[in-house]
Amino acid sequence: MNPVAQTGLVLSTGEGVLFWVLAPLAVIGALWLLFSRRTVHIAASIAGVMIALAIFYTALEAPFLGVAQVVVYTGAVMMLFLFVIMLVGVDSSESLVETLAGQRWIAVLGGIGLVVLVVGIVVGAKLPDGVGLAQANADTNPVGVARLIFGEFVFSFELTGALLITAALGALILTHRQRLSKRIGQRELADAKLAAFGQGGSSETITVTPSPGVYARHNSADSPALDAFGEPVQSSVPTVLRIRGQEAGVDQLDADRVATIAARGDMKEIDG
Amino acid sequence: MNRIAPMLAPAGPAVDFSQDTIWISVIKAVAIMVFLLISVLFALWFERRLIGRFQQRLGPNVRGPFGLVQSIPDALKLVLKEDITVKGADKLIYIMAPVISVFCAFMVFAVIPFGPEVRIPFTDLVTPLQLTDLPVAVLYILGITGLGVYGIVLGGWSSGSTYPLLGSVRSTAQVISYELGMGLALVSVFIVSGSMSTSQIVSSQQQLWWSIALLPAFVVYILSMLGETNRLPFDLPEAEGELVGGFQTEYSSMKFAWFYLAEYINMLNVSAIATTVFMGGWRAPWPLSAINDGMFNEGWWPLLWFLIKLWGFMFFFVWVRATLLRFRYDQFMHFGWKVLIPVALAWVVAVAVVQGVRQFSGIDLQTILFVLAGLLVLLALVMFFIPEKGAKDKAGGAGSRALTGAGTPTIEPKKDEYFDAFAGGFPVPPLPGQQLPPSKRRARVTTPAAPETDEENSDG
Amino acid sequence: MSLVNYLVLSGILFSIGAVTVLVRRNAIVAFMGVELMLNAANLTFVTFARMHGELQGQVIAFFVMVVAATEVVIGLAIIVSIFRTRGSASIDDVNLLKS
Amino acid sequence: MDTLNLSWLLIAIPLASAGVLLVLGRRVDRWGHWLGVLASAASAAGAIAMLVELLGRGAADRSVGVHLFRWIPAGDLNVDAGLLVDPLSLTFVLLITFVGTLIHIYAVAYMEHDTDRRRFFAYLNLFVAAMLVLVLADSYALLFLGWEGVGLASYLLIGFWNYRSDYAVAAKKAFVMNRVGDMGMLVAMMALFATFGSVNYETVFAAAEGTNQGVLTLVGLMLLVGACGKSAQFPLQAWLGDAMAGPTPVSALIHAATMVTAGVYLIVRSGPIFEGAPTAQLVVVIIGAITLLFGAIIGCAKDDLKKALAASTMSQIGYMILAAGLGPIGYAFAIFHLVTHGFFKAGMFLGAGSVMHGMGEEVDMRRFGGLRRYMKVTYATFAFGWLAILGVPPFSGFWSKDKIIEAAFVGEGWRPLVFGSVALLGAGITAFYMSRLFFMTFHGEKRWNDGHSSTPDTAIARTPVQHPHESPRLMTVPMIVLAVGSVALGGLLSIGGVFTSWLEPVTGVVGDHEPVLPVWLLMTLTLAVVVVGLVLAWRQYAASSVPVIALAGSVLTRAARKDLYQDEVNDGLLVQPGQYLTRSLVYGDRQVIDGAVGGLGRVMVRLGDVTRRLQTGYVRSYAATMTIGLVALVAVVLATRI
Repeated sequence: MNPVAQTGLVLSTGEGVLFWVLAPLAVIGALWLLFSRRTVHIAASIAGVMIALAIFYTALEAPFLGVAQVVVYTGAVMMLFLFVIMLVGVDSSESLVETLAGQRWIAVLGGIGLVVLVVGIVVGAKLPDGVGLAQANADTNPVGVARLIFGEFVFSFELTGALLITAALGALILTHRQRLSKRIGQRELADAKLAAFGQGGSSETITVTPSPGVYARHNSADSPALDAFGEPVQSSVPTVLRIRGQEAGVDQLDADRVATIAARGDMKEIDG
Repeated sequence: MNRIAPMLAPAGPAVDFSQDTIWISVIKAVAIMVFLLISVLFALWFERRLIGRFQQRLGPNVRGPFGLVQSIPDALKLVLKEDITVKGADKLIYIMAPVISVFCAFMVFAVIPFGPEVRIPFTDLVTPLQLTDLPVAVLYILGITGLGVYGIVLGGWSSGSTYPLLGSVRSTAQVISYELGMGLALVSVFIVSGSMSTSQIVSSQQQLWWSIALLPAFVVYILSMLGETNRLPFDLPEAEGELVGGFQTEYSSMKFAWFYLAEYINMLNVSAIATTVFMGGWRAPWPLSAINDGMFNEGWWPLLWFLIKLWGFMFFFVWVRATLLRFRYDQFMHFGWKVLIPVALAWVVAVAVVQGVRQFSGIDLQTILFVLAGLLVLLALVMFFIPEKGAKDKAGGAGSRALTGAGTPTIEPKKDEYFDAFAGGFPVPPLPGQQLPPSKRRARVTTPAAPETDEENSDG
Repeated sequence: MSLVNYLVLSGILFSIGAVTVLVRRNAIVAFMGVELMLNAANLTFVTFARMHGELQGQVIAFFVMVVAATEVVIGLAIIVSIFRTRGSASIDDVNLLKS
Repeated sequence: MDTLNLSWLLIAIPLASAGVLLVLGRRVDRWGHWLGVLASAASAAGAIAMLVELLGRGAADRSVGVHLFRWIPAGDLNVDAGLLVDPLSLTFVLLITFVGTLIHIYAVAYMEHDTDRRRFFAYLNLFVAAMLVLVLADSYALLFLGWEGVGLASYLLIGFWNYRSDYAVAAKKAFVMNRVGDMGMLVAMMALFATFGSVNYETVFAAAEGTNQGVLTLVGLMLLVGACGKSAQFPLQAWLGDAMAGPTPVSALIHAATMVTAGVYLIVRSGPIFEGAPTAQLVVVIIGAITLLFGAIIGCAKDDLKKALAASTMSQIGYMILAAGLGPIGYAFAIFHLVTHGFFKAGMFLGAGSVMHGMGEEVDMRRFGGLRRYMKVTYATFAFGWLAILGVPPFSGFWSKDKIIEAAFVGEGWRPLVFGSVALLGAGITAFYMSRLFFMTFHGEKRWNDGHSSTPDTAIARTPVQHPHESPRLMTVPMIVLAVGSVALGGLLSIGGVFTSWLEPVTGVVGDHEPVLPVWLLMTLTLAVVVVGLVLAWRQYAASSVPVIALAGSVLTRAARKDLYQDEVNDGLLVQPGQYLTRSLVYGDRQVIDGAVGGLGRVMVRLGDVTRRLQTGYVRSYAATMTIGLVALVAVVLATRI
């Protein structure tokens, strides 16, 4: 036996099992990209693929990279994707009908060609026997990687730092929208309301708009709230219902309510 | 002797798992599961009892001694309720979301050390009180918490309803933001411990707990821990006044129970991490550790210290919940991004510089380290009190308010005269200055009549 | 079982990513295809790192990850701003280059 | 420390100042002009320090080379940037920096109301720097750099008010005509390099003796072409009159005192070459003589104050060139006249500027008259300059011009008689036109609208009301200083031949030469023609009234007013044939060359139209093309390897 073979890497059965379980799952998850119509499903499945890859990394004696993969890709990148999906319309499920003539066939051809070429090359290549990372990882994997990053690659590392900051700033600028008018905050709103009140507006303007439904009696959204004097507050019913004309009229109220309103009316007359 | 851990400590785990067979691992895993489930049940009771005390009432006290088993019927009730699947929901993800949450919550305890190596009773096997450890264990925890967010996002989205979606977006933003602060707080621990492995971090705190040496990082961690678990004062994703129930609005019964479970396990998780990383893990507190040549740091004793510290943090959670009010969302984000993260960053840089100087020049900088820590705490406090923007605006606003507020009617309080809420035919709340008559229910709390079930649904 | 399996898996994932870019019209999905391609490349790096017993491959994968993160940040920002101005996230709608 | 080694500072200071003024822009508007003055004054101070240093040395050590750096190392051509400080160049340096500084100061007030004053000073400083490079250079290549630099500065300054299109055209005209001269310079430099393998003065002059006379003649003539362009000598004289479009300080500094004399400097500096080429020397003298008369005749007819002065400048430089062409006997006098001329002509230009300042930018002498009562200082200083240029003893001009006339009479055969007579005649005409200018401006009755006196002449009444007034102190002081120079400089430098002996290291020692006529006779003759010219002018322009609208005049007058048809001649002889040639070339270019190229292009466009269809605008199509291409490429590579 030559010395290289002695140090050669023998993969354990456990790793084999892991691979044959996860690899098909990863491929299926990736295929979701091609066939699913809902973007959120795709994002979730790709997040799954990322986790599978993280597990592969760990199996490949790169635990640091595996965890970093989870933190970076699953925790940040895919989460960013989900955010953007929710920003640009979550419900848009996409039609899978191809609009460009011949595009699909070219894509399939190219894809098959790629697979055949890459797999053919990998299988056909004379690759050395695996060496394994036992020696390189002697001081644990993070330390080994850190030595390289802060040693040999320190300049590239600094550059990627600069790149990240540039990208963050770039994203800020790209998505920045110039505010055309001054922002109206809570305080401004309150001041405006009070000013309106001071100039003879109704007391409703300074308080929070009441929710629909009668306090402690009735909580359906289509019946207006009553103010402190028992008057119905029309603005408490959601705008949508009002536009649709689904507001509850007096005839739809229960007898109890009608009686209450009647009593209130009487009281008002007495007061008056 | 320098009390900071030596720089050249091995970066890998400090304990030996080589004797663990697959069966021992399985037993440990099952033990952790059981521990977590029981802890959650206990935590429910613990929280309600404590809140009761804080609010000058009794809390559950009927079922079992001190009402201890109250949580079991409550949990059963929750599970047996009708399981509604919303019509507009995306079924697969709707079901998957709580599963993801719970799954990720359970994963964290795998790397938490409960104690040192012990001999399993009735055998010769020696094994650490810890399921497993990695060179990157704490990073793994961060990754898992990152995954846990998916449960919230996907749950909110898949409900197909507006409030849950808003709640989930808020929650995601919140968790991601505070995860940054948390990660940065942990980085300074990595730097001084020279390792990311939990057992190694515990063993590096032999001399001094990091909560003392790295006080600013500890404070940052405690704050981001509250944000990370969506607990008061940072429970914005489920702010009832604004978002109904947040991302879990459309969940009910078993699926809701899973979210609920995940939330409490997450509390336990962050408490356990805080214990491990900052409070010396299973190590006995100082006067005890000195007794009899460290007797209390060996055998099964450490399990006790660990649990005491863990529940100390749980107590802190409840205390905060009972004491503080909810933040407004912009204040919360402002606090996270403009106070916590800068402070944490500055602290990391300071620690790195100190550590670098220590390693490359051999100067003992212990005193300087303390001075730095004090300065940073001061800075964090100062930043908290700096008004958000131009005090001038505020003064102007106050002036205009005084102008318009001149006409506000003041109501003279009438002594010995109670307000009749039902005077107008329907109940209205009292105006300022009016007094309600003493509640008739006041007497009921001492009589063991009806079980208190009116509260737990709003607890979530 | 050998390390070649990982390489084959990586090739398959890469091809799927590439085809996604060609087939899908939704810019976000196409972008995810690109991410998948990058990850497949990373898998190759890590596999070769193990094969040769050197950590350089892992370091390169680490850098690829960082660059991919920046790329995602900028790319998604562009998608969002395009969506704002054109109301669409379809890459076929961005065809002003057509003469 | 040897101050001569710091001579590069003389150039660097104004250059840096120009850079500061141009780069910092409006920010330095407030104090920029003073920076310009300071830079120029610093150079002047440096020049004086160098003068002291040189005077402290023996006559033989007064030529110092200062090596700066290797400038153009290109194959066999190695040009070092080096400075040559010797009496000749230092004379120029002193003239440039001293007169330059005075004119800077003058311009501070003169340009006060111009919003671009800062830019003006930047250009002035740039000019000073370039001019110093020109005179301090130790090789033709570096001289050429300065030569082009002053051309650029001149262009920028003539067109300083380029919002007026005729001014911009004047600037362009000056620039283009200078380029014609530069062609001569370039050819001369190429010939020098081909012959001597160097363009360094030292090498060239050392090797000039004993070189083929034909080559030297060619070089000399080409240098003369360059000199003609820069110094406005016949036949490249047309630009100088138009160059008066620039602000008056520019006319005084560049187009009277310094830049236009660069041609004289070039010929004197290249003395060894011309001495080896008598034919070229003869041509120089002829050119000088022609220009002398040419300028003088134009000067008699011009009504524009500045253009008349410009014609006078042309004529006076004709004197210098004539002197320079006479060989070693003339060199010193050429330079001497150059220096005195620098003073009195600059003084007169400044006086003209002062008159324009007081008269609301009016330049027509027929609308002046009687100004001596209103501008006493200007009148006095101008009078000294006038007397100096006339050559009235003991003013400066007498000492220098008289010597040139004497030198022109030296020699054998027909030459002394012809050139001497021309010089003598020129002196008479000079006296006439300068007196005409002087009397029209300062004497006689008012021919301008003072607003209250009712003038019978309606042509005057229609012009804007004038309030002539003396200029501010900042303007009059430089004029006074220059007037003092005009009065005394010639006499002072002539005592005991100080100036000629100072220049001897460069111009060589000249033995005694007797003119063909006795010296006393020449001097008397000269004074006589001067007096005749003066009296004629007095009668016509001071004693009798001057019409406001010029009379038609004789044929010669009309021709002189049109600059003796110089533009028309240029146009007919060069421009029209040139344009015809160019047009035919363009036609050939279009049809033959563009036809071939364009045809190729059209084919490509058609091809492009076809392939354009591939550009769908869809990113996915491009990506698909790339993918297919990549797959095909890799497949081909693999297939060929297996």
